[in-house]
Amino acid sequence: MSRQSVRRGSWETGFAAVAAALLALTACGGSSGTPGGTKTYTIAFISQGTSNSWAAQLDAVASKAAKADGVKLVYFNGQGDATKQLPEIDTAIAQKPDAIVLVPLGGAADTGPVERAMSQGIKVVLCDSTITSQNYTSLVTPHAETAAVPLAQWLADKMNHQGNLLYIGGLPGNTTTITYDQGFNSVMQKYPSIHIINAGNANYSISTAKQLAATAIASGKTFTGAWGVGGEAVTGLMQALIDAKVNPAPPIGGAAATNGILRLAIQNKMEVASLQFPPTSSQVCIDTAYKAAKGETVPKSINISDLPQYGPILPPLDKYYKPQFSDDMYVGTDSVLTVDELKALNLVK
Amino acid sequence: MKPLDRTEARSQLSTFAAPPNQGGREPRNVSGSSSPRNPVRTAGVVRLAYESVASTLLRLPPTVRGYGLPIGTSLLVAAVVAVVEPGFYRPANLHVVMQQYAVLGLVTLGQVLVLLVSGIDLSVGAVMNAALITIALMNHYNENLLLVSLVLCILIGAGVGVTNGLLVSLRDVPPFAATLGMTACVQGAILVYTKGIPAGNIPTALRPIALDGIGIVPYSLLICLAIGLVVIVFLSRGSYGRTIYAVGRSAEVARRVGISTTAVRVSAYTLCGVFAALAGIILSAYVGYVDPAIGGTYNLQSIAAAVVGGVSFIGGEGKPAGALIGALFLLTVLNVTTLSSLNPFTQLIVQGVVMLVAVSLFHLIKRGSFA
Amino acid sequence: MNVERALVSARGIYKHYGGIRALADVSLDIGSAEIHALVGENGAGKSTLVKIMTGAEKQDAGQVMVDGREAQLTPEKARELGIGAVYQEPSLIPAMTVLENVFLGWEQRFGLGLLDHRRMRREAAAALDNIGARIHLETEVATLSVADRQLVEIARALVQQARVLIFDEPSAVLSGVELERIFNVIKELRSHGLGILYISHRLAEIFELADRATVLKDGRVVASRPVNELTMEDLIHLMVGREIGARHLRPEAARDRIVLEVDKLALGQDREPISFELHAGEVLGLAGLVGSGRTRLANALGGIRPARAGVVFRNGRPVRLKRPSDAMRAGIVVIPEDRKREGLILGHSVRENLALASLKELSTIGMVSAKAERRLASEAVKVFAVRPPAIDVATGTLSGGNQQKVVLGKWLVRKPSAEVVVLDEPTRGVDVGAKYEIYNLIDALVARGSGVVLISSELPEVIAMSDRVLVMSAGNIVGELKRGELSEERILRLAVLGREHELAASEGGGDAA
Amino acid sequence: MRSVGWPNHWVKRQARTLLAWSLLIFLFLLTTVLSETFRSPAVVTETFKGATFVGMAAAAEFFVVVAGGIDLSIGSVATISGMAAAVLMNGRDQNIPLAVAAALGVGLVVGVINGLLVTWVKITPFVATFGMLYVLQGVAYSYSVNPVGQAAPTFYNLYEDSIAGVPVLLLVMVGFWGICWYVATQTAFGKHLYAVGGESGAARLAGVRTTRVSFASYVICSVVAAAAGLLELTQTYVGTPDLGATLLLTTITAVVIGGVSLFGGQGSVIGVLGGSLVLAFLGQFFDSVQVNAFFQQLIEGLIILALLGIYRQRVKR
Repeated sequence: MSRQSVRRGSWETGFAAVAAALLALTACGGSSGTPGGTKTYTIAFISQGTSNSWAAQLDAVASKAAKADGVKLVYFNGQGDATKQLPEIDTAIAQKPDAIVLVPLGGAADTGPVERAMSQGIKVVLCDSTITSQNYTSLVTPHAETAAVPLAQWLADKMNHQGNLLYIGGLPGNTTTITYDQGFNSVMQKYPSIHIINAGNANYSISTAKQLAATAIASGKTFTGAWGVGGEAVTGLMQALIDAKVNPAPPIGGAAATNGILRLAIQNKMEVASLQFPPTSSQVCIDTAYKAAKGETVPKSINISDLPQYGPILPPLDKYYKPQFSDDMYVGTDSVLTVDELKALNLVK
Repeated sequence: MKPLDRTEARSQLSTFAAPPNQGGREPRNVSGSSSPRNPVRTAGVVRLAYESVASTLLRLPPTVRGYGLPIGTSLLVAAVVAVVEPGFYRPANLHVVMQQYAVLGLVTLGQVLVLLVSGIDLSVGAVMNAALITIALMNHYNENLLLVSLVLCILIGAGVGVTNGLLVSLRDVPPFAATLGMTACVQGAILVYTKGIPAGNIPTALRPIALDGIGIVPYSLLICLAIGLVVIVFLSRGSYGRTIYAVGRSAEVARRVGISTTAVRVSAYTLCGVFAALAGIILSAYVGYVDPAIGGTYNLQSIAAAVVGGVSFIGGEGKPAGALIGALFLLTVLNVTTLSSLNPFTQLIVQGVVMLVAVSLFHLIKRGSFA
Repeated sequence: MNVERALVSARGIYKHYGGIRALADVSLDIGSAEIHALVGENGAGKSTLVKIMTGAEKQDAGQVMVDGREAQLTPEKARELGIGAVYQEPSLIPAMTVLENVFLGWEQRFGLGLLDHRRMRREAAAALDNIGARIHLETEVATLSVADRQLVEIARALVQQARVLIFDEPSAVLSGVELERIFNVIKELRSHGLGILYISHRLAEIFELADRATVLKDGRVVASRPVNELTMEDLIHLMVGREIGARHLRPEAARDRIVLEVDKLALGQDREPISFELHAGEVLGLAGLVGSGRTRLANALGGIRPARAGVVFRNGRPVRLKRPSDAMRAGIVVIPEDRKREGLILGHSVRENLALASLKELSTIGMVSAKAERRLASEAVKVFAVRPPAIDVATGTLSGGNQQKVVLGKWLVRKPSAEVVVLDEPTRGVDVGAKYEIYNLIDALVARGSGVVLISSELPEVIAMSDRVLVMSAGNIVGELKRGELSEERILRLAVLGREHELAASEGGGDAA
Repeated sequence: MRSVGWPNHWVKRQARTLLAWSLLIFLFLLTTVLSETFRSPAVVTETFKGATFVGMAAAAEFFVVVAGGIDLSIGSVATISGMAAAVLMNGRDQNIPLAVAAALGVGLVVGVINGLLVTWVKITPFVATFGMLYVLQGVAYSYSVNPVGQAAPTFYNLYEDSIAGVPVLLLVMVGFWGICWYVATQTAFGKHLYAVGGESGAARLAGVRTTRVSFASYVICSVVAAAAGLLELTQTYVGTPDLGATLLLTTITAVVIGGVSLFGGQGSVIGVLGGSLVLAFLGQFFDSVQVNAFFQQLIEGLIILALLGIYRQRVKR
């Protein structure tokens, strides 16, 4: 008993000491002056946060864009978790920024906070994925629905409009998944001879996608085509087809193009049609938010895929593949970030 | 005459039918059906069905219950699978199942060791992620470091395990919380180190572990089964196994016969970490691509597999062989539902229900009663 | 006693556990202002009867009548009807306070479930005062001594206005002053008209305390008579069905070789260091009240809870006793007091338990030899007369006495055999037959040349078995008595009053109470 | 060992709660010193509001954990109840009572099933509620993968409305935590929860209906979790099947930081409140001070382990 309480005492003392030291330390570096002269706009950037490499590239581009525009970027880390991101939107609103750039994690759930921000006159730019309502300033995204159409059409044509299609789903409930599916379905329902074999949802996980696809392939069905929702699903699908030595591999469609998907496709002579779903779009998001903050009118919707550098990626793929960069680089990131900046992100081999 | 409620009738009947001084029969059959402390008046029919199954199983001799039933149940499951989804038995599919089983089996073996010393390890997924990240980063530029990276993976797994074990045994931290905190630390460390972009390669030299093998049996499965055999033998016959069970059932008694409970606990967590690292390596080899969330579902799956296989949470109860069968059962369910081309959401429901039923049945066989 | 006057009575109770008969046609009355003793060997069915009378278990047949009316008892119902119990294994929640425990399941409340803290505090304080317990209401029960916990349980029964109070072997965990205190409390309760059912192994207590005794044997009542119509011999006869002659004393040990020397062992702060010697072939009794430091000393010798300072010599060489394995290596064995928690793994088979302390000896390259293990277990079961003599049954199914034999067996079949054996309350909760078998075992131990330290709260046992007795009080050794000097009074006086009083008393002419 | 109580027994018993709250105050001061943006009542208020959902779910988990169980299905219960309420409300005020009743009803049904699985079928709580998690997720997605329904205006305005400058949501939370505190400490049932979690056998002997109590703990847990899902609807406006997926681990983290022993029988409601606020303010700290976000998870993990190391749980024998 006594030994224990002595111990606890020492822990508590240690804890208090560390706390005091931290307080003292941090007290020194607290204040920062407000720059005079022209108004510095503040943009709250509510990111997907530290969850995956796509988000990391998106964040890097956003902070570079903010510097270029001379705006103050306040970063909110969604930690890849919709329940954690939700309250952050409201705290961001409480800080009264000039604009909010939101990368929605829970597209549907974010509806409420976005409406509250709009009602307080804060401009909200949705980046890369939409919400359920129409009440926002601007939506910057490749139009997944329409962008998926040419890919699905390419795939259907490659399949000669018949046979089994191996489908690996995304994250159920996720807005991107939903809009993507809409585009895919709008094409496929034209072809009743194409049988969609749904192998399950990969929840944007490569290893789940690979395991699901491997099982589906092992069932003995022959596939004339394959479709994956999300770059992870496509990667897992490709790995499964490669490892099962399916030769020739069926044509594959789906987003989003990474350097790695291109590498796999070229190395294994696979036909892959993919979509640029570029993390670089945050540059457009920040610029749009900056313009909106300044009071300029901005378009309600900016379709990234319409911009010349972001079109669909159809074979041949050689011209997109950059062997000097790592698998994690999304096609197009190198068009915004310099090699040094890419190096800092582990993206240069 | 007032119609009798069915359970009421039963209990009245049995009071007369089985005078207590005759002996021999289990009294719980007599009084079990109308326990006044029961929180709810249960539907008599369900209860009756339950108990008739229970008493049928109970009447079987212990040896049949011990060995026959698991084997019988497995055969039954195998037969059901053959009818529901014959595609399961295609060599190609069996090959895939074996590849995936090697991973789940290994994690489950580790989890069993921890469960046996009345712990739980929720950091196996994080260790698997760490293993993949280590391999990917160290082999980013050249593949000469493959072996070094594998050794490092194992060391990381061992390190996480040792920390878990020390927290649990020296600071009495609940295992659930300790390993949860450890998960946050490991994942956090991965994030800090990679800045969110792992950007490496799984070396091709590693891949045959999971992809190649003898016939349709991949090397990874052989590794898993070899380790499984060692664990089974050491737990049932080895003195280490005795110390594990002793610590799990009564740490105080174990301590008093000179067993270092700290050492036993730490070793169990360490082995679990090492097995998880091995599973991470094998899964990396199987997936062949950098997926930093590779260990995602293995925490809960390994626990479920162990419990379905009869390993209990209270410690000291259950066998690794049972857990391996549990893992096989779980994987079969997952595989069959995937093959079934059911709606993926219906698959979730089926998986949940099958798991609950399997565990209930296990309890039924073991305790012979639901009362 | 006729049924009308009884507060609670059992009528023709039957109970089976999985084919094993626990009770058959048991009837028993507890009257007002009566202390009714229930005696019987272990496994005679006493605890089962208590469980049934407190609603913790349900009988297969028969009735429990309260105030002459049949009652379907559950723990809550029993409480409402005024049946309280003080269990052998405390039924308190360690992490909760005394106050919370006293009113657990009996919380006093205003409307809306709001607790009436003030009233509960007042009543609990009054109840504790009543029985002379000075325990703070906000103390966590985990920090209380065993005796205090029992007082809390009695207080609990009192605030619940129990009219019948059942004590399940309180003396098993208490001794001396504490027991005296509980006895006084019990008598006080009787004078207030409560009916008491008192269960004990210690027959002497029955004569001191009870008005009436009921003897159970193999689940049946063999006698129920007023105590003044009974003698000790009658009781023993009724319980075991045979006379047990007085034990004749073992010839005194030749004190030639010192196997254990304890030099200034410090057991705690504010405690004098302890020194003593143990000879080969000697039984050294260690008497004293519970909490006097006997178990602490045993644990220090076993490396279970190392001493703060001091040296222990084995055969003249100093040994390190920092952990149990040190003691095992030094040939010191401590048989613990609490066999269910410290001695046995109840879920293990008898064989596994027996082998547990000998794993190293039974193993080659980390594998336990099944053959050697079976041989060891079969031998132990035979030598220690474990009944039933099966080695693959779960230890939890054995009776208390046989469990104790397994504990003894676990330690004593070890090779090399221990030269120093410390037995901490080896006969607690053990029936009479097993008790004598354990005594014979102690004889066999000293005969082969081991030194035995016997810790016991039963003074007749200590006196009969020991060559020498050390008396401990408040963590110190307060006296040493040779065989010729042994008497219950002297031991008790030392234990209760300490050394100075003993000296003063003997100088003053020794008018012992 | 002293049998007379210490004067500081209260501090000893509440040590874990105090520790969680000290950490919270420390975080609060640290953030205030380091960040200008944080020094605004609106931001602090929002942070408090942001802790409501996780806090409420943590309170739900508290009831089960303190009674010695665990419930892994709370996230999916919250999800389904939110979806059910959104669908039934369908943007109309007059549907609010029905929707609220249905949402809580969902919680009740799941709680009863969980409770039965654990107390009657006697499946380990971990596995029973894990299976339930699968089933509920499947049900939610089978109903709709898309966002469904629409909260009624009066309902979702709760999030922003305030009475005399105090946000309604905070009043609701004060009331909610008050009730939880009341149930846990001021009622017999609360005492029984602790008793069952602490030493179930002893509690039974003392006349506590242990089966009933642990059954009730699952029902309360699910109903409160359903209420949390309902409350979340005030923030999100629409029901969505993917919201509660990550709730479980966050919740358990909050419970653990709040000093509740996962062995059962120890911990306090106020501690859990502290724990959930610590998580909210930790997130706020990172967002306000703009520290390298990659450290967030690591620091969270280290805090958990440090607190657990300090707490030293009592191991059940």
